[in-house]
Amino acid sequence: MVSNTPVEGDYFLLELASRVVAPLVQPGQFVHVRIPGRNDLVLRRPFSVFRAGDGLLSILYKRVGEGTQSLSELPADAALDILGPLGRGFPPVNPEKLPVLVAGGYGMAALYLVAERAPKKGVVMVGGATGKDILCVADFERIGWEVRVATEDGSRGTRGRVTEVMDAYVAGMEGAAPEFFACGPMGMLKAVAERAIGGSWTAWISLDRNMGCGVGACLACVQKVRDESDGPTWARICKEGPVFECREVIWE
Amino acid sequence: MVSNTPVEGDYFLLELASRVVAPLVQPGQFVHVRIPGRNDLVLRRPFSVFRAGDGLLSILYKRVGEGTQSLSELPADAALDILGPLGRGFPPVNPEKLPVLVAGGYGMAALYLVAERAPKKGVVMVGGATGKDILCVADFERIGWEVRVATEDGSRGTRGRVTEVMDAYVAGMEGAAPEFFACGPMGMLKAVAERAIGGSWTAWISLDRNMGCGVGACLACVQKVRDESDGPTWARICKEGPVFECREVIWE
Amino acid sequence: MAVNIGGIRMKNPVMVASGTFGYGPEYADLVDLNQLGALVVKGISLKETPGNPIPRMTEVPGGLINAIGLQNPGFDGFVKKYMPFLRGYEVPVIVNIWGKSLEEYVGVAERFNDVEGVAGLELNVSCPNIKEGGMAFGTNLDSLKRVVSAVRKATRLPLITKLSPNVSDIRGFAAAAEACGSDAISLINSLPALAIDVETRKPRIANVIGGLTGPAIHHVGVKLVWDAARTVRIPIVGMGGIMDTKDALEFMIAGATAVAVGTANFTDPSTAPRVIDGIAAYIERHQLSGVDALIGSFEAGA
Amino acid sequence: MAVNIGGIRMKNPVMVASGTFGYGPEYADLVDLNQLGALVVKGISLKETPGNPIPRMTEVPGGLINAIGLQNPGFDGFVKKYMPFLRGYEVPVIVNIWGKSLEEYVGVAERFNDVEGVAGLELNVSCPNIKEGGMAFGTNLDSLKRVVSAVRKATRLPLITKLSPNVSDIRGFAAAAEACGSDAISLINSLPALAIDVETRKPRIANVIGGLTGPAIHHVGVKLVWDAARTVRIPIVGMGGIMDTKDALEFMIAGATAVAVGTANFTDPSTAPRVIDGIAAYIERHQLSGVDALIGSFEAGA
Ligand SMILES: Cc1cc2nc3c(=O)[nH]c(=O)nc-3n(C[C@H](O)[C@H](O)[C@H](O)COP(=O)(O)OP(=O)(O)OC[C@H]3O[C@@H](n4cnc5c(N)ncnc54)[C@H](O)[C@@H]3O)c2cc1C
Ligand SMILES: Cc1cc2nc3c(=O)[nH]c(=O)nc-3n(C[C@H](O)[C@H](O)[C@H](O)COP(=O)(O)OP(=O)(O)OC[C@H]3O[C@@H](n4cnc5c(N)ncnc54)[C@H](O)[C@@H]3O)c2cc1C
Ligand SMILES: Cc1cc2nc3c(=O)[nH]c(=O)nc-3n(C[C@H](O)[C@H](O)[C@H](O)COP(=O)(O)O)c2cc1C
Ligand SMILES: Cc1cc2nc3c(=O)[nH]c(=O)nc-3n(C[C@H](O)[C@H](O)[C@H](O)COP(=O)(O)O)c2cc1C
Ligand code: FES
Ligand code: FES
Repeated sequence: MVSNTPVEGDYFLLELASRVVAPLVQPGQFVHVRIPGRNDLVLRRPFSVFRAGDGLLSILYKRVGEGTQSLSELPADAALDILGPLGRGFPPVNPEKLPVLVAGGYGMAALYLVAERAPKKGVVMVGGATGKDILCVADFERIGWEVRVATEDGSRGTRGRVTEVMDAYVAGMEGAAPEFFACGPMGMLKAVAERAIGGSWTAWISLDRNMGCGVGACLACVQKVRDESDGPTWARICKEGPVFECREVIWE
Repeated sequence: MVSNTPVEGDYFLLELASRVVAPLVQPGQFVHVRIPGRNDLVLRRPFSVFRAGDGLLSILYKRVGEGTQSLSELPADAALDILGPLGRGFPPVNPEKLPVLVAGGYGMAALYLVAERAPKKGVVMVGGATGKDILCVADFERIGWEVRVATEDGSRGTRGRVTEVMDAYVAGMEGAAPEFFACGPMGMLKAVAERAIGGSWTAWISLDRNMGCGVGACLACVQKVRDESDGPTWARICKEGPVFECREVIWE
Repeated sequence: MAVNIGGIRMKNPVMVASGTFGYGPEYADLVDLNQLGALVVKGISLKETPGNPIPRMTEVPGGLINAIGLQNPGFDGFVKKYMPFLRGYEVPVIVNIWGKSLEEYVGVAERFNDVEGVAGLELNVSCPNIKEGGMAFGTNLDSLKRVVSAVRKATRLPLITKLSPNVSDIRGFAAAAEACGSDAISLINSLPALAIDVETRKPRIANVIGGLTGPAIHHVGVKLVWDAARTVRIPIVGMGGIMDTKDALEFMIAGATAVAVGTANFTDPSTAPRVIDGIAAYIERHQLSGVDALIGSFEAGA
Repeated sequence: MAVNIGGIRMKNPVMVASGTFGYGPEYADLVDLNQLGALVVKGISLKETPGNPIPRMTEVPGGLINAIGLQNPGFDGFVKKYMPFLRGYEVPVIVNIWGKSLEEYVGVAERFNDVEGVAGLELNVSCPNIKEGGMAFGTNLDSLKRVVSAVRKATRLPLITKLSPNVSDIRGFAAAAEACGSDAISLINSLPALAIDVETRKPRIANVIGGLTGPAIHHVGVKLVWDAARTVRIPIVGMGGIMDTKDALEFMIAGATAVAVGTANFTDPSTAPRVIDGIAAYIERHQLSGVDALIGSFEAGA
């Protein structure tokens, strides 16, 4: 580990020196992290890769429970046991469309590499309960992306939901069709999916699910999706996901 | 906690600010310590009080397993949850006899308060496998006690067992009869007991036993002792002990 | 917060479990006994019992294994040594009793009829039935029925039958305990377990086999309480690995009217008082009308 | 280090447990499959099975509770999708099989007779016996005898019967498995458990009840293996909460000829290789003549 520092509210940035894993990472992939010193926790924790490059890999995590609490207390020089990069991430951004990124909470972390590696610049919509949940806006702006913020309490950006901001943006769009890349709470993803399907646009969404193995072996993390013949089947979020095109998913 | 520092080899000194517990401590009593951050360890760990006074309490502990390992990694400003002082410690030193303290390993820690509070000075015999197991000699010397050291590899003091040093000392004793205060491995305690019984001397020994509750409730820590009518009965080491006169104990 | 366990009135639903709280005096300096819903003492037999050789306890991941061997001063010793002390408190005292034969069970139960200050009996059926070849009373349905019926006849006190978790289907045992006259049931007792010192290849406790308790068994206990709650109408005391309020609430939501804190007393003697406060805070936070609204409130779904 | 489990030759005594290692490919990038003593695949039934709704797994102190619901691609799907891959390795492949009726058990067992590259079958009897009211095959002695006898007749492969821990006395079940023709037994499967989300008062997994595995059940497993080892002469595969070499050694000292690493694969995929090395190092350090000197070397005392 190289650093482990508070960012904002309950969010922390963890940077790792990782010559092996870092170069392999595709946007939207995750690493499965063992919580050091917690032998009582038999499961690893999945985190999206925030940034990767130069032998460095970072994750942006929120302190929400036992594991992330212990993680946040680790000294910067602790060793971290990670598996990864895992899963199927976002596909390359289609240069013929306008990339529209939609994020809630740590979803911003999962989307940063999409923006960084995109062949063209686009726009990022980010939502949260309060201003404290709005992360890494500056990172996106630094690489020339436009960021639009929505908070439910209005403490930053527009008051309301990120999907409202998105609706307004899409309504006013001219030229290229949008291609959505979304990561955040299930309700938000569903809302994005509805709009994409309604507008006949493509939407790549990254799902969040409790994970066991992280490598496709335990079948804990499944999601009902459509198979080739449109029938329902299970996909493993850790293996066939976490990213799906929104039409693949069967919402319940 | 005030400090938590390596002393020698695998030994650590832990100092606690404890205005409540410290003044109550009798020599030979122990505190029952919960290992912070280790929710998986349901049992506390017993440690003799090394020094107590001025609102400070310290223990000298050896890193031997999971609990003491975690303890040794704690920052000095961590909070420690202790129960104590517990058990029946050493009785006051009989001023008409010569106090002879016999220690192995962390036994030195359990005996320091005996020396500090004794009405007269005496001698301390301490044994260990190597010089690294010989602790706090300077502390005893500072309060004017004579210290005789034995190590099995001869790296410090006499080569051999502490009971041999003790035998030599007692053989050469003149004047007052010895009164023994001993803490260390079972074999050593037994050897001290044999000599005390043979010589018709008093020997107070502190027993070591895995403990559950530490307060007399679980009956895990029992030791076979003689009851009033000389029959066998169980005593709880945490409550009726850890210190017994060697004749009380039924050795098996 | 008051609950009634088969005639035992408790001002809150939290007791301390048998064998983990001694006979009362041991923790009296650390816990205000009158704060507890009830105090269950270490198992008492007709005659004094020396218990097992040492070592008797060993820590394992998420719990401990013990084989104390039911050491106790016997009926006479207990009444003489501890009842005067316990009568000085208002906390309901529940006496956990056991025997190695039906006669011993009945004998000890009867003798408590004349003891002032005992609120109820808890029948520990996890002991080997010496007469019937050593299988525990609590894992054989016929033995269980016999012992519960006999003790029911012998005692005027509220009777809680404490079930063993070591059965394939707890429902038959819970139903039998109810049918034979128990006023309540309590569960779970410890799970049979073995720990070996791999360096010496010897057992880590002298009795070889011991009982596993603590967080490791918590969710096994919640499962069995839920099974039992769907089977009987008498109140249930849930226990097994309660370390905090959340664990106690799980038992109550699953259907327990009261809970008992066991191993956690060793970890932190203030667990029971903390859980009492925690349950009260939960009821308030969730705007429930009281503990009754909590008990059995599990929404298991279709 | 080589052992023989009822005809399955393993170059070392460490396998990976069914359901915790997928079908092989999932961990092939992280673990050299040929290093393993054997690989047991996730339970296979005659027909494809969708398994349970989500959530299917939840972490608890010292372990996890899962109710995957035996999702699997069925015999055909498995053979087509995974056998070609598995045949590329030397590691003995043991197929864990199950059914909801005797006919289903027999059906799937028979079909594996013609499949190349299968070293043996492991019979999972912890599934509810739909025909006989849902009680698991493995907790009813008569059901167990019937299913083992029938599968024994149906298969030419070495047969390992995997016992449920959820019985009062494992010895009868172990003896029955042996008497009905099992070449080996394995134990333990998971313990039935329930976890409730106290904020929502809903179950933490959709199936409500799940199976507890991991360190929490380790010493229950060691106890049952010891009981079984004193009862049967066929080899035993011990499992339950093996996280490191020490845990595996406990099973072998208690009488297991081989061990299986389960939940620990999730914690650290290198557990099995580490345990293999650790057992070898232990044998050397203790100057034992080999694994045989370790198996059943428990000195339980008088
Ligand atoms: C593909 C993927 C990518 C993720 N990326 C990030 C990220 O970049 N930053 C971030 O802060 N969080 C991310 N999460 C969520 C993160 O995994 C959880 O917040 C974390 O596991 C919580 O662990 P805990 O021990 O603190 O919480 P606890 O609630 O104590 O955990 C208990 C159990 O539930 C699981 N769990 C709890 N919450 C979640 C959740 N939201 N998703 C999945 N499992 C959960 C834990 O892994 C653990 O097994 C991601 C999840 C997935 C599936
Ligand atoms: C009255 C008394 C006073 C003690 N005073 C001291 C002291 O001043 N300094 C010191 O270094 N040690 C002392 N000990 C020993 C100390 O308690 C153990 O070294 C410590 O509990 C080991 O914990 P662990 O988790 O590191 O070891 P582990 O081996 O991982 O512990 C596993 C379990 O065994 C118990 N255990 C292991 N070794 C011992 C032991 N020797 N005695 C009792 N229980 C043990 C632990 O408490 C725990 O329950 C004393 C013991 C007793 C009974
Ligand atoms: C040291 C110890 C002694 C026990 N003694 C008894 C006993 O005498 N009678 C009894 O019915 N249960 C006894 N139990 C079982 C507890 O009452 C309780 O059922 C069990 O510990 C599960 O709860 P826990 O996991 O919270 O400890 C004992 C448990 C422990 C740990
Ligand atoms: C996610 C998961 C899935 C499992 N699936 C199966 C299965 O399909 N068939 C089976 O016999 N056992 C299954 N088991 C049980 C394991 O094979 C093993 O018996 C149990 O997990 C105990 O070992 P452990 O504590 O090391 O995990 C499964 C266990 C887990 C955790
Ligand atoms: S987490 Fe195990 S299959 Fe996805
Ligand atoms: S440790 Fe519980 S009685 Fe001594």
